[in-house]
Amino acid sequence: MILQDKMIVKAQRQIAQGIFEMRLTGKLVGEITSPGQFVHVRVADSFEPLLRRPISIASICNELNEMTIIYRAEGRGTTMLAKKREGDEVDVLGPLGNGFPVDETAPGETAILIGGGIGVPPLYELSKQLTAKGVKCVHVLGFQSADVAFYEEEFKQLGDTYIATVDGSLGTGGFVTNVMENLDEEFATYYSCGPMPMLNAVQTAYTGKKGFLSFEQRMGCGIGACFACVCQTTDQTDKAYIKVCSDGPVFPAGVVSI
Amino acid sequence: MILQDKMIVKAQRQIAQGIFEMRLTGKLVGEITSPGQFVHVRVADSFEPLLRRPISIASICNELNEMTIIYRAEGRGTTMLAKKREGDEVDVLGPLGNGFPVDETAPGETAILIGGGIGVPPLYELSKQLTAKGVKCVHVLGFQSADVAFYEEEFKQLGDTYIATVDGSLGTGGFVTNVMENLDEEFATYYSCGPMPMLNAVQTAYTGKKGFLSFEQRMGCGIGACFACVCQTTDQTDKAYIKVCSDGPVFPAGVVSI
Amino acid sequence: MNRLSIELPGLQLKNPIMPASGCFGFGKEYGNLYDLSQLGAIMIKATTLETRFGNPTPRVAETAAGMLNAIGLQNPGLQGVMEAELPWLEQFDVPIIANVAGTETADYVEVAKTISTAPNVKALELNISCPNVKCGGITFGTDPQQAHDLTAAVKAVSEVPVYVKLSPNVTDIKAIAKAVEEGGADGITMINTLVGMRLDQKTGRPIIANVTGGLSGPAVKPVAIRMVYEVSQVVNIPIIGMGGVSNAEDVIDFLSVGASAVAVGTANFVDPFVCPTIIEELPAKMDALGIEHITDLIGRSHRL
Amino acid sequence: MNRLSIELPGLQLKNPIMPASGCFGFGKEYGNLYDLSQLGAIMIKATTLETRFGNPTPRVAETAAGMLNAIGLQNPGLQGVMEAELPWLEQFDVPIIANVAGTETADYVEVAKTISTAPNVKALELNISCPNVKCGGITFGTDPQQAHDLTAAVKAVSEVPVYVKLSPNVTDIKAIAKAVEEGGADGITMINTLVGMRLDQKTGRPIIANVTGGLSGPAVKPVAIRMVYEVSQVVNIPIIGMGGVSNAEDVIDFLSVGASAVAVGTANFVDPFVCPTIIEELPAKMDALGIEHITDLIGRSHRL
Ligand SMILES: Cc1cc2nc3c(=O)[nH]c(=O)nc-3n(C[C@H](O)[C@H](O)[C@H](O)COP(=O)(O)OP(=O)(O)OC[C@H]3O[C@@H](n4cnc5c(N)ncnc54)[C@H](O)[C@@H]3O)c2cc1C
Ligand SMILES: Cc1cc2nc3c(=O)[nH]c(=O)nc-3n(C[C@H](O)[C@H](O)[C@H](O)COP(=O)(O)OP(=O)(O)OC[C@H]3O[C@@H](n4cnc5c(N)ncnc54)[C@H](O)[C@@H]3O)c2cc1C
Ligand SMILES: Cc1cc2nc3c(=O)[nH]c(=O)nc-3n(C[C@H](O)[C@H](O)[C@H](O)COP(=O)(O)O)c2cc1C
Ligand SMILES: Cc1cc2nc3c(=O)[nH]c(=O)nc-3n(C[C@H](O)[C@H](O)[C@H](O)COP(=O)(O)O)c2cc1C
Ligand code: FES
Ligand code: FES
Repeated sequence: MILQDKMIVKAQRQIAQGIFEMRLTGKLVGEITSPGQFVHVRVADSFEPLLRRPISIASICNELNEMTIIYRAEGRGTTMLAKKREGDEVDVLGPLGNGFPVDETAPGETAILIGGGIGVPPLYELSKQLTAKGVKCVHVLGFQSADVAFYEEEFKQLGDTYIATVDGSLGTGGFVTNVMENLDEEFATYYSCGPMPMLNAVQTAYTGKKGFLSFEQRMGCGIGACFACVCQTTDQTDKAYIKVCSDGPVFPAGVVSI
Repeated sequence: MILQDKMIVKAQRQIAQGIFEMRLTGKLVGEITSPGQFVHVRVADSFEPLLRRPISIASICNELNEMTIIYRAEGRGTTMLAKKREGDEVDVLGPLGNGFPVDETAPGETAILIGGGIGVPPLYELSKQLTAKGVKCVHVLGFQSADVAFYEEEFKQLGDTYIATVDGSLGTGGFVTNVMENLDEEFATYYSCGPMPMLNAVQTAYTGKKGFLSFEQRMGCGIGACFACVCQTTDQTDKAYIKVCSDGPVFPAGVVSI
Repeated sequence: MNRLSIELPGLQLKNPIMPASGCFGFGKEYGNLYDLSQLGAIMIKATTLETRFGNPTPRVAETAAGMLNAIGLQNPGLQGVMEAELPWLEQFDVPIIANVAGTETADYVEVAKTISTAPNVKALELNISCPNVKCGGITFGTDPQQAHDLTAAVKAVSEVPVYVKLSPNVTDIKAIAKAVEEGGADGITMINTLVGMRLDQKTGRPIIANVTGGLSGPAVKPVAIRMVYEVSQVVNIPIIGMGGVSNAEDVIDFLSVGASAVAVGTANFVDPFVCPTIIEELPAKMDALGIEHITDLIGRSHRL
Repeated sequence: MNRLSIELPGLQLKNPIMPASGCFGFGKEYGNLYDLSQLGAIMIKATTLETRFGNPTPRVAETAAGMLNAIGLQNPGLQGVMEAELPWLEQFDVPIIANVAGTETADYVEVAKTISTAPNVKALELNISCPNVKCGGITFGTDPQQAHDLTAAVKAVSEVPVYVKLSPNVTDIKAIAKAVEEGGADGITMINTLVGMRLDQKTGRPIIANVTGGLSGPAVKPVAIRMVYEVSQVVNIPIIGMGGVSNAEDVIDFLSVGASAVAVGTANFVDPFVCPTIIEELPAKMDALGIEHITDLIGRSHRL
């Protein structure tokens, strides 16, 4: 069920240049059903900024009733969010959308998780859940440069992790696709989240493979009512548009025309 | 000189129902020239609320480079201001306007200070400075009720202090004028700050006496540029309008037509 | 006795609060969050004759205390709304106001004729003010004669009272209001969005794919309040006011300047529970003002 | 070479930043805070033939990300401005744009004729868009023919180039812009304020004594940006853009949609040092965008 929860900040820290990790607690955590779902965050009690900010759920700890979000403090809203301190209240709407299907990969099989920039966070909870059920996860993470890269260690704990940076300051120079080319792993499924061009490249590189992609779109309501966040689908039927917020953000590869 | 100073909150506490006392430190303090001057406070870094809030300087401590403001958290801006904690930064413009003339009362003479509600704060610094130079101060302070009354003790330290509350829950029942009627004190000067009706009543009661009144008006710039805060003067000459922010907020009795 | 009830042409409102068209879809999503029967009414998303996919994305952009949208009237079309959306809404005890849009008069007339026969549609809201479609929409809303004629044409075929939604992007909104009243409108809803634009800082290009979008939210409230204040003095039909309503205070403001009910749009995105919250808070606010019945607030700015 | 310099009819601007009329008085107050010679230009408070005391108070009210004002063109009158204000401003190396207002054409003409002879007045800004005076002002700004004729009349007597300030309270601002261009305007300044209103929650009465006021500040920026974007495509005279400018990014937005310079109004009240701050920040912002000279930004929204 979707809740509007006044969550409490348990901790917030900067984990890379302009990248923040915030731990939140509240009953909303108990409603999360799959990795890749997101929350719609109101950063201030003011009318400016007005709209909520969609942020993926990066990891969940049901025991502590906590969840983690990881975001880039860039524009007006996220910059304000980064100022929150332990004990502050945050108005969070969620969990929203349909996440990554964990059961599409069977125990013993291998899954490749490809993330780019702020598309990396949701893959962490996904990898936790996949490895927990015995899936072998291989992570390919792309960043602009070393100083904005994060969670390399955390992912390594879960499986092989390859980093690509555009400026070559960490791992392979270039894009995630450069890493993918040299991966001779056999895999059953791939999961990906990141900027459109990256999703496009990944989908093309893995044509014919079973894959799931998480998309971004500017949002209004976040729950499917305003038609702001639509994507065009490949099959031009009556459902030529699907909503990222409520039909997605995760769709099987090939469904969304990129 | 007028400064735009990022002052630091040293302490903030609620001193009556909805009434807050905030201690601020910054170089602006060194620029204050007279009691009754005010500051123009930006309550948030957001565009909503947009405008600064004019608040009187209630007391100054040059040694500690600190000043105190006392305000009622009522509307949107002051409510946000009340949420500031020790260590927070506040964007303060000031000191602004012309305060109460201390030298209009000679040592040994008596001055009556009449304040109403949120008009009481500037009288505190005024009384401190008057008593310091040997003026006998008598304070007449009006409030709605006991629970919103403040600083009775502080004023008592400086001189005789009479309280009037509309509901009679503290001191004399009724208005400051009810107290004034029963004051047989001889006095040289009176100083007053409060709502228009009160200023009007005080001025009428003390017709012919030397007095100084501090006025309120909605403001834009706070420095005399926008013509938002004008008051009509009694003499309809070319200066038929005067600006509360830069010509005032304190004017000799009789100058402003109430 | 219900202190919040209001009667308007075709509408028995439990309270004056209703979600604004386009900000509430056809109710399903918010219906998952709370019981829609609490609402005074529901203004559903614009319905056009044919299915519309709307504009390319991005369709929204944030502005200071507001937002721009250029959805482009995406909707399943008359048939889809009649067969799927409206029947689903029948489970709730709430009157539906159907927002009708089109390109030519004929479209409006055909949609109005059919949709006004739906059992739960108690009134129509003629959208002659959508700034986000190439033709039709707003062109009707900026010319008094066209507004008059379209109103009359729709009025002639509608089975339920017709409210006309005015555009604020005009020099003299009073003239348009009087024209639609003469055209036979049973009521007026106002305001639709102000045409605005936001650029991407890096590229200098408009963020919204449609280039311009409709401005809504708290930023436009002062303009909406002023326009309702003006229009309520020159027409004798009721007004449903909207534009930046985010809380009970805003509702009281719109009623004070002469609106008989209030719609809430953008605020639903900021707080999905805003409508029930306002309905819950209104009585206390009325007590504070010494107001017995909500209707006592209507037009008090003019009276005092 | 100065990366920020811009040449406009009558104006050699060190940079494109100038305080907007009415938000900077006649410079004295801000002159106490910083050296006015840093500014690209100064648009002084509206000057009328006779001394004006303006409207009763309250004259301002805050709104979401904006403010309403109804000052009512308070000013010392032509003589006072000529004898006291303008001479005082001569100590600074900054061109003055004199905002001219009146009730009838004759007033505008007389003020323009005289004030345009002041040595430091390099251009006039015809205020045909003040929403806060009973007659004159905005009436000229909402009718293309009247706007055209007034422009021509003033142009005939002015010793310096004439810019006309447009009102956003119109259905088609392009028509007004074209009319004043045909009337001989050397440039356009836009936008003036949107007519709005705010109520006192307790009484339900308008806060502003004048009932309505002009809306300004960040809230109106999307409307201003859209209008400059539209007008810059239909006229060949330069535009000085304004409406909610609060920082260097906003300036870049206005230039991108086709303005050649930018005025800053309400933001001066929020941050009295905003103009010099923006001037200081612009070069770094230009570097980030790979922009060599400020003029390269002008109209990039259209080019790209
Ligand atoms: C489903 C989903 C999941 C996301 N998960 C994450 C995450 O885990 N970590 C993270 O850092 N970012 C994530 N994003 C992107 C994030 O929403 C934007 O970076 C953020 O909204 C920008 O807000 P701002 O205040 O920094 O920028 P501003 O410029 O102030 O934003 C202005 C408006 O544009 C919208 N906007 C701007 N950029 C984007 C964008 N890229 N996507 C969607 N809306 C945008 C904002 O929501 C706001 O409404 C996600 C986006 C979506 C749609
Ligand atoms: C010279 C001067 C000195 C003042 N000193 C004090 C003081 O020491 N303590 C104190 O509590 N109050 C003082 N006030 C009043 C104080 O400025 C207002 O109470 C405050 O601005 C209200 O802001 P808000 O956010 O609570 O209300 P909001 O309703 O959010 O205010 C909206 C707008 O209206 C303006 N406004 C509302 N009420 C007033 C008012 N009474 N006077 C001026 N502007 C107003 C606000 O500044 C703001 O621009 C003083 C006012 C002036 C002019
Ligand atoms: C995303 C969005 C979609 C809208 N769609 C419609 C629509 O389909 N028909 C219509 O008449 N108005 C539409 N509107 C305008 C609203 O109904 C309302 O008139 C306007 O937003 C002002 O109210 P607000 O400030 O409360 O949002 C839409 C507004 C928004 C924000
Ligand atoms: C307090 C105030 C007074 C104004 N006085 C005038 C004026 O005298 N003449 C004029 O042409 N515009 C006047 N304006 C309008 C501004 O010049 C400007 O066009 C408008 O405020 C939009 O810019 P902004 O959002 O940066 O304030 C005034 C605006 C304000 C806020
Ligand atoms: S954001 Fe409103 S439908 Fe997706
Ligand atoms: S507030 Fe601007 S002149 Fe006083």
